[in-house]
Order: sequence, then structure tokens, then C-alpha cells
Amino acid sequence: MTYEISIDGNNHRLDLTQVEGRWTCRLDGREIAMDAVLARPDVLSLRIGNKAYEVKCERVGGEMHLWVGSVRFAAEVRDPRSLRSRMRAADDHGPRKLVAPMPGKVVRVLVSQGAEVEAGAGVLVVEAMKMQNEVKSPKKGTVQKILASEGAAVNAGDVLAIVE
Amino acid sequence: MTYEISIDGNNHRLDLTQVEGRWTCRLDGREIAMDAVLARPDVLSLRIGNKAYEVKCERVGGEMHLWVGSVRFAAEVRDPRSLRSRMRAADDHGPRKLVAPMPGKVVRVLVSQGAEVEAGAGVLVVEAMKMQNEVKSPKKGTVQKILASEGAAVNAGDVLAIVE
Amino acid sequence: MFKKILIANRGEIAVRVIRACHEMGIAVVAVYSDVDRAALHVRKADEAYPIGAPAASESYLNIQKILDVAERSGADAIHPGYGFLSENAKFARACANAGVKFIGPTAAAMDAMGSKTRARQAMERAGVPSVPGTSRGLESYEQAEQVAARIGYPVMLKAAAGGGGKGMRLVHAPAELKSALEGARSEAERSFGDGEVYVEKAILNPRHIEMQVLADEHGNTVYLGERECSLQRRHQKVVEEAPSPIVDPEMRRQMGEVAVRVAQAAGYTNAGTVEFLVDQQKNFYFLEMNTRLQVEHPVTELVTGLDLVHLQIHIANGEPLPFTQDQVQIRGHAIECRIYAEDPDNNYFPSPGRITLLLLPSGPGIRRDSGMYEGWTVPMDYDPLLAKLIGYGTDRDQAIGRLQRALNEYFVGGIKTNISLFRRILSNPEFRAGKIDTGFLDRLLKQRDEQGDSPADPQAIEAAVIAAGMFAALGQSAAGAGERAGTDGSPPKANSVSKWKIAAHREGLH
Amino acid sequence: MFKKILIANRGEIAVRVIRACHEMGIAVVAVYSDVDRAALHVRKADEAYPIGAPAASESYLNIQKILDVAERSGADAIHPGYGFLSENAKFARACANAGVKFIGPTAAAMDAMGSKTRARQAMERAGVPSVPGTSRGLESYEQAEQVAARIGYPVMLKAAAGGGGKGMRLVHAPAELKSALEGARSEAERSFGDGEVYVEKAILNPRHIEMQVLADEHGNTVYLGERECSLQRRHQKVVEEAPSPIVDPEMRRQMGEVAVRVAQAAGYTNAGTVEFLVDQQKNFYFLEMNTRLQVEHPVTELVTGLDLVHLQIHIANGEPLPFTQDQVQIRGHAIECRIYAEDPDNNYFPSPGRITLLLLPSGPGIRRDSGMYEGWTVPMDYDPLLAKLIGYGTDRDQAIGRLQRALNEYFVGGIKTNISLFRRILSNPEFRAGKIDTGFLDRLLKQRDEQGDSPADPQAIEAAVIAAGMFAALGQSAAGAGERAGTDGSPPKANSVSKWKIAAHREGLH
Repeated sequence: MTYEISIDGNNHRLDLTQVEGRWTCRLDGREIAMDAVLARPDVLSLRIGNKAYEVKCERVGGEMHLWVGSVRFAAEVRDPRSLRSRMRAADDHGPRKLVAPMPGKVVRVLVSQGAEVEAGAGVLVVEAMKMQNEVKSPKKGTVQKILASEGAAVNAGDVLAIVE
Repeated sequence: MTYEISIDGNNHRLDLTQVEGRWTCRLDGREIAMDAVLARPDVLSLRIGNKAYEVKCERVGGEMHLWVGSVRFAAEVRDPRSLRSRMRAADDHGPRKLVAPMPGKVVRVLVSQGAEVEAGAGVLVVEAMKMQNEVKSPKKGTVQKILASEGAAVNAGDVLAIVE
Repeated sequence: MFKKILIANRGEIAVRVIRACHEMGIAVVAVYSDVDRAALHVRKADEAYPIGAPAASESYLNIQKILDVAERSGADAIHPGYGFLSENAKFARACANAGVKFIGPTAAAMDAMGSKTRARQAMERAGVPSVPGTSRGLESYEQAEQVAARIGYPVMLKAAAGGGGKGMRLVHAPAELKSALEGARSEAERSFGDGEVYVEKAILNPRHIEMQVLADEHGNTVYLGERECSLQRRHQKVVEEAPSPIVDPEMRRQMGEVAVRVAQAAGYTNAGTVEFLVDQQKNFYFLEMNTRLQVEHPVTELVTGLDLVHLQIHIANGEPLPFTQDQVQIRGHAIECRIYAEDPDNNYFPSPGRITLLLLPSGPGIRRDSGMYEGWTVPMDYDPLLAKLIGYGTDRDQAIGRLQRALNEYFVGGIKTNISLFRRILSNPEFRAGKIDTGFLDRLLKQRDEQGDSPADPQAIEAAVIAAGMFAALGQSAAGAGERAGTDGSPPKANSVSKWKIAAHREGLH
Repeated sequence: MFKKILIANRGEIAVRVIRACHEMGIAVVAVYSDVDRAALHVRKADEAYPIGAPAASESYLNIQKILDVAERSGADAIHPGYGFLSENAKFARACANAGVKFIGPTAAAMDAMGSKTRARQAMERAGVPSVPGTSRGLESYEQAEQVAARIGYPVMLKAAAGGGGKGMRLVHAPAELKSALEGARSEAERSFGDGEVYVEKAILNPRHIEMQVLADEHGNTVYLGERECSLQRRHQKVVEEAPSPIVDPEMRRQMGEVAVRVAQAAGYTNAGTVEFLVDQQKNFYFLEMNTRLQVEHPVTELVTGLDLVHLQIHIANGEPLPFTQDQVQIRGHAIECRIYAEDPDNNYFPSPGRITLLLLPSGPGIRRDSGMYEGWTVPMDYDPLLAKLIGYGTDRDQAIGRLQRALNEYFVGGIKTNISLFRRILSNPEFRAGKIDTGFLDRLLKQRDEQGDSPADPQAIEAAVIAAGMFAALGQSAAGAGERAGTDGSPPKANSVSKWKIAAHREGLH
């Protein structure tokens, strides 16, 4: 199968096909000799040529990061069909969602629906482990939706508000 | 539900019922206040009254042992209906199966089907990690079946032969 | 010896004390709040009692509930760990009245050290050097002005009841003094219900070095060497080591003897720590005394070969110290990393949640004191300290090398941790040279460096791309671990699921 | 310093050497057989090369394949670990010829120590005390008779090329000598392709104590203290400790100086171990020299504060020893337990298989060197050593207490291990008193004691019954770990499955 994979924002095309238990792999068109063992879920023992890597997959609140040795990469995997829409969502036009950075309690909502906000302006405050964390707007725009109310318990990655 | 549980060969009757997430427990008719958390599969954090136990479940080759702290018990769980047949299989009359004590290779079959054997007589030899292990007959009797041939790879718990 | 010890704490320190008790053949009583039933310290205890709601005030800080459990369980001693009730003189007294031995100093000694101003007064009498300033609360702005003028700017305003940086203000010039004093007072009032504030000469970019002391109940007091604790964030220690890169045997002897004098002046017993500020000229000033076991006690254990918790229990049991000062030897070097549930991508804010995967470091020179386990959900109600990773080496370089190796083995899945921060610290040239002060960490964090300690080489990126694809192809349903991916690559189902999830997220927008 | 080191081994020792290399900033090349692709040492390496079939002769013992990998990978040194090619002079020579540094002694030194008779001869010249007997192979039965008569019965017949107890016979009386000699010869012939057998005075229930030595390539040789290795089964060590309970500083100095003389007589370099037999009167006799890193090297590392693998690499790099004999200090006490995949219910026969659950001990004084991980399948093709658990303490009692505590934390699910054996050993009064010899373990195993260290009390049985029921009720499908059983007890489905399995087993009979 074919994947569009973005690593720290750079897109790559990866073709993986399995023939009799062996994988063949084309990365951006180049054929690559590799071999992999899933040691544990989210832990991959990978050989590229004879180079060996232990790659760990960190999944928190919808985000995915890969640890290659001690180096960390933001990763996204998707199939080409959904690429266009994804690209649009990613850039600064169109709506952007504000997500809870950690599980906790919404202690304050700082703006009301429909309000104009600057990039970096605080929209809500989430508290956990005795620390308060202001969730800021990623862009200048209008608060299209507030999806969490004060006192509500939220999980990491929950959408709290949308700025259009 | 109700279980017949044998611990080191002694049978106990245990009734467990769950009401709104709380368990009530009767052991051999006695009501017991308890509370349990499955910390990991096969690891139970158990409170009986205010006594706390970490109980680990060891499952190897069909056998089940429980570690209560550093004390180990052979355990069997079954429902009453199958009790009678179980009891029969357990005692010395009737057929007894010889199982592989470890994964390995059958390197020698020492007796042929139909042969008479004494209790403790060697029936087959299994090898693993450079060590050979003689599988002995648990009772005096006739070798009813030999279910493994020389050179065969076997797993722990596989039935290798039956002595009637 | 005690038959049964109640541990009035949770997390890694509760586990660490449980271990010491079991090593000594002593039974352990654990207490837990409603969100801690599945906590590791409950799993490991011999008895466990629920003590109420998650809020500490309802459970781990509730003196009456804890003493009730002590009575019901028949515990003959209580170990308070650190934090919670560990420095609460009222609790120590209540234990004494209830006939349960409090494993720590007497309430009187705590009182003597509890207020920074009272402590300063005691130290003056004992002839212990402290930072120039007032040993009493400031009566007025005018007095503040005079003292500040006398000792010279910059000055530091501090709350007498202070801790954790609350009620503290750095003042560079007379003009700032008035508002700073008001700010410090009101913050102290709010935080500690006590507005008392005093003034000290400000020591810029000092080192924070502390001395471990141990005193039995027969008048013997020894010091076990220093700990370098200059790496702090928000006035919280992050990395500690022993010995300090700048302390030589002579300076150690001087600080140690002062620390012993401090302890004796307070009639101190059991384990305690005397904190010093050290300026660029290696002058050291008494800061305060912590009347409890420190989070960072393991680094002292590794370089002395002693077990401080065992010794705390023996001392509380009325035994004399089993060794004299000259038998105490420092060998090798130890460094501790405090593993917090914090999000490095989000200014190190707490990141509680469920631990879905845990890869644990071990091997030569590595000690791990932990309160977490795979599958456990880190509650959002308490301090985010998950574990401590301590590295020992023949020398500082080897200790650093072993820690870096172990940090690369350490992985916590499902929540975010500050593990990557330690890679950056340990590979920093200044740190490796031992050039650290209390400002080091804030300076480091200002630097833009998101790539851990090694730069992203094309091969690593290639590996990341292929791994991302393989994780998707194999899915999470796949693979009895350890099996050959080649031989059990699962159909794209598992993968599409995650794709739909991403899609769904997107849908949420329109 | 070396840029890249190839590790010609597998399992825990390969992992231990990889860690040392990474701590020193050296890249690692791993080799693996077809059944070891998922092994931990491959996961941790920087490069990994397949070297063929599971049989050691096809892979880990295949000199040519390993040297090919060294050349292809550009490794500039090879660490052999222990076992496999570690004491193979031919391999050491081949490395030298290929221009790759062998991290260990020279081939010549190995040859000198490889044959027990030649070693005895060398030692005689060096004036090293060895057990009375012949230093040359026996020419005839008559010669055997004469020598045995001279040194007095009981005597021990030993194969010159021997090891692991093969070709050994204990002879109590002249009548047994003839058949014993024939037996020993044919067994030696079969095992080593060399029928040479010599005779020694048999020392009954001796202690087995060995001395660690370290020699650089500039003529400096030091000893790092002894290890007590008397706890053995089938001539395999099971528990080792440092220091030995019976060795005082003076005896240590004497044994150490003899060991240094042995090493120098053989022109020895790098790390090595001189084994001694010690009789009830504390007389010690040279037994043999192991020209490699020992499995039990960690106990010496813990009491000296040194890292032997780091030092091996520095020595191989041509550096002089960084310390002198009088700087070596023994502090505290360390004990090692060898965790084997063995079935205690079945006479400790190997028990390979898939590790379904792994609970790992840690905390104060605990070091864990391991080659296993949860989900890994232990292959049936190699030695069953899975890991080593080492406990350190201020004194022997504390080390024992910490080890027992850690053993109770250690759990390996899916296969059987000998962990419970160590609980029995450590709680045995004779062991605690330090009264041990090479016969101790066989005597202990004869005793009927299946219940671990504590007797089964009614409460524990009650807990077992209830736990068995809860496991059945919750099933294995159930429960995100850490969740309240009460809140997610699953329907009896999961349970009935296991019931059907039991039934099915039964069906098999009829």
C-alpha cells in the first residue's frame, strides 16, 4: 500500500508491499532494503541495509511523534486521497481548532463565542496537577465555537474551541 | 457466578456476584469483604478486609499457579458440572497423559505402543537448550498411545503419550 | 524494632519507603485516596486503608484520618516521606500524643526551623554564616529602605513562612522597593496566611548546595557530604548530583561542620538537610534547613554506600549511629534526573493520563525509583513526579555517560514526560564542565533546540518515514510482540482506522 | 579510541557490552542468528548483521562469518563476551591477522592457560600453590595407582581439556580407580576430542573462590578482590558474591598477589579471573584461569565502584591502568542471582517459550542486567541464562534483604524460571551465616520445601482462592490495566474459554 507521510512537516511518499512475508519498500521512488520486527506495540526494531534502529511511537492526544534513537520527529500518516483537504486544514486559512494540551479541568473561559481574537490571545484556561495552562488562539480571527464550559473535565486532544 | 477452585489440591467453593460495580464474595459459604484491581493482565491487587495482596498468575503449558506474595499455589478453576469427570481423571485409575515439560525436540522414544511400563519408567526424551529431559510414566500400566515421533518439535503441555 | 510502619504518603517515595521496610522485615500499612486505589504503593503494601477524596486536604494531609488508620492497623511508627505532612510540627506532635513514633525530627526542632526568620535568629546565635539582611520581619517600608541601603542593592524580599518561591521579590533599585514589598506581603498572606516578609542581600546566579546530616537520639550528629542542586525550574529542583563539581574536601569539611552546628543548635534528630547559597567566590551562606528526607537523597546513598531510610528507621528506633564521621567516605559520582509527567512541547505543563507503554532502563550504575507502571493512569490531582533515574559512575563523566545511555532506553508511552530535557542538559558543554548555577536551566530553555541531543541526519529521517509506514501497516492490533513483522504484517484495516480518526478530526471542523 | 566495536555474542552479556560502548560514545555492530532477529541486543545495536542458522557452530561460533562482518562493517575491535569464542585462541589469532583488535588477552596467554595440565606446569614454575597431583597427563593405570597412593585418597581424575565437569571422576578407593580412569578418558575423548586425564587430591566440599585481575599492555597488573562462587549446580554457578564471607584483608592480599603472579607468568593482559579451591583450613589452591570476562563480574564492579567493561576497552586501546593497587578499595557487599529459564517443578530443566508478562524489580541497591523483554520468545537453542539480578548493600545482611525484596518484585510470565530457588537460598540459615561450599546447593535441593520462603498461612490460601476466582471472572480480555475490577468485571465468557480448554485437555484422554 502507499502512504503520504509527513516528518517534521516534510512530505514523503512510501510504498510498502509484502510478498511472502518479506517487505519491499520504495521511499520517494527509491527502492530500499529493509526489515522490521515489532518488538512491542509502538516499538519497532528496524534494519535499513545493515543499519539498526529502535523506533518508538509516541501517541498522545491525537498527535504522533517518532523517536529514532534519541531524536524525535513529528509524524503524520495519511493516504493520498485525503491529502488536499489536509493541506488546507494545515495552513493558516480556514478554521483552526484549539485542543486541550492535557487532561484536566476547564477553570475559565476567557472569551465568548463570536469574539475577535489576536494570534496568541488566551481563549480558555485548563488546570491539572495544581498548574493552570492558558490555551491560546493559533491565529487572528473570530471564535467560531466554544465547545467546553467552565468546570468541564477534558482529555488531552479534546477540541475546546474553533477559531475561524 | 460460582466456581470450584482447587488450591494445592484442596477444593473450595467461591461465589462472586457483581452489584453496581461492587463485588460480593462468599468463600465456602462465608461472606468476605474484598476489593480488587487488575493492575495488569495476570496481576491482581487484592484487598481482603484491609489486608493487601499482590497476586500474580503464572500460566505455563496449561498449568496455572498463583503467587501470593512469595508463596506459590497450584490452582485450578472449574465449574461444578465438570467436577466429577475431573476428579476421576485426577486419581490413579483410568488413563494418564504424559505432557512435554518444555518446548523442544523429541530425541528418543524409549518404549513402543502397547508396552508395559512401571511407574517412573522413562517413555520419551525431550531436548532443549542442550539439555535432555526424560519424560517418565506417572503410573504402572500399558502405553496406550505414543503421540510424538522422534525428531518432532513439541510445545510445553503437548500430550506425548498416554498410559492406561 | 518496629513491627509495622504506616507510610503517610504516595508515589515513588511511598514505594521507596515500603521497600526499605520490607528489606528490614517490617510490615507496611499504606493509605490511599479515592484516585489511588490502583497506585503502586497500594499494590506493594501489606495493609491498605482508603482515606477519602482526591484533594490532599481530604486525605494525605488529613492528620485525624491518618492517625485513625495508625490506631486501627496497630502501626507503631509513621514515615511521612517528603511533602504532605513531612514538615508539619502539628502532625509530629499528634503522633507523639497518640503514642506512635514519628520517623523524623521532634516537633520542637521543626518549629525552630519552620520559620525562616526564627531559623536565621537561631543560626546567628550558633554563629552560622547567613546572607546579610534582617533576621526579623520588616515592620515598615522605611525599615526596608534603611536595611536595603545598608546591605546594598540588589536585595531579595522573602516571606518568613515561604517556600517554592512564593512571596519572593528581587529588587534591583530603591524605586522598585515599595511595590515589591507590597506584592511580596500580599502574596505571602495569600499563600501562607502570614504576611511576614524580611529582606536579604540578593546573590545573583548563586549555586544551591545542600548538606545531608544525620543525628541519632544520643547526641551524635554526622554529615554525609553535599548535593549540588543548582539546576532548578520555577524554584523546583530538576537535576541533583553528589559530590558538587566545585566542592573540594576542605570546603566539604567546612560546610559539613557548619551543617552539624545548625542541626545541633536546633536539637535536631534523624535525617535532615541544610541548604546553602554559594556565590562565585565559593562563600556559602545558610539558607534554610529541610526537616525531612529529600527527594534527591539517593545521590548521597550512592556515593556513601549507605541507605538513608534504613538509617532513619534505626535512629527512630532509638539506636545510636552505626558509624562515626571519619568512617563516612565519598566514592564516585551520582546524578539524579526527576522524571515528571510534563509536556516539553507545551512549556512543561503537567501531562497526566494513562501509561500505555513503559520501557525501563537498567544495567550498570543505574538506579530507578519509580511510582508508575504500565497501564496505570497518572491522576491529575498530585505533583507530577513519576520517577527518579539515578546514574552512578567512577567519576562524573562516567555517571553522565551511563545516564545518557539509560535515558535513551527510557520510554513512557501515552503521556508526555520531560525525559528529553535531561538529554539536552547532560549533553550541554557548560553542564559537562560543571559550570552551573540556579539560572542555568532557564537560560538553556530559552535556547531553540528541539532536536534532542543529536542533529537530525537524513538517515534518521529515512528511518522515521519507513517506521511510520510500518507502524501503520502493522497496526496496533498486529503482532504478538517480538514476532517477525515480515511474517505477520496485518491487512491495512488497523491502519485505516487511524486514518478515519484523522479524517473524523478534520470533519469536526466543517 | 575505537570508533566501532563488533560484539560476537548474544543475550544479556551482548546487551551489557553494548551499554558500555554507548556510554563511551562508541558505535556497536551486533551479529545474530536466524532465531535472534528479535533479540534485545539487535534492538539496541547501531548495525546488525545476520550470520546464519541457530546452531552456534553455524553462527556465533563461526570465526569466518564474524570476521567477514567485522570487515564489511569496518569495526576496529571485537568484544567476545563470555562463552562462544571468548576463550578461543584461534579466534584471537584470526582477529590479529585480520587487523581487528580482540578485546581480551593474547592468543599466547590463552594457550598457556587453555590446557589445565600446561597451566599447572606454568604455575609450578611460578611457585603458585596447586592441589597435589600430576601436572602431566597420566601415561598408564599403574602411574595413576602410584600417584593416587602417594597423595592419598580420595582423588579426583580430571580431563586436561576439561570444563563443565566433563571427564571428571571422584575416586574414594583404589578399587574404583581403574573403571573411573577408563570412564574419564572415554568421556574426555568424546567431549573434547582429547583423552588426556590427570589426577589430583580430591578436596571434599571445598569453597570455590576466584580473584579478579586486570592487566594493561604496559606490564601493570592489579587484583580487584575475590568472588565467592561456591553455590553451584551441575558445576554451574548459581549465586556469586563479593567479598567472600571467609576472606579477610590478609587472605585477600595473599590470594590477590598469587593471582597477579599467575597472570604475569602467563604474560596476561586485559581482564581475567584466577580460580582457587579453598579447603576447610582456608588453604587455597590454584584451579585454573578464565581468560575472559566472567558472568559474575558485576559483584566486583559494585564493591569496587569500577566498570570492568569500560576498563577492558581502555586497556585494549593501549591505555595504562588509571589506578594503582593501593587505590583499589572494597566497600559494602554484593550478591548476584543468575535468572535461568528453568522449571523448578521439573528438576530445573530448561523452559524456553514466549514471555507474556514481565514485572521488573528496581530501587535502592538493585542492578539488573538482562537480555529479555516482555513479548520476546526465548529460543530453545542457547544457554538458558535470561538475566542477572545483583543486590548491593552496606553489609551482607542488607544486600540479602534488598535481594529478597527485589526477588519478590520480579515476575516472568509465560515461561518458568528459577527465581523461587533464590528465595530459598537467601532465607536459608546456613547461607545467611555464610556457611557454604560447593555441595551446599545439592543438599538444599534434596530438602523437601516447595513453599518458597514463607509457610502457607490460611489467609494466603484464602487470597489465592479469591484471586483465582477474580482472574476467571475478569478474564484476560478484560481490564485496561489499573482499572477498578469492580467497574469492568467482564461476563463469564472469557472464563468459560479457559474452562473449555481444560475440558478439551480432558477430552483428549477418552
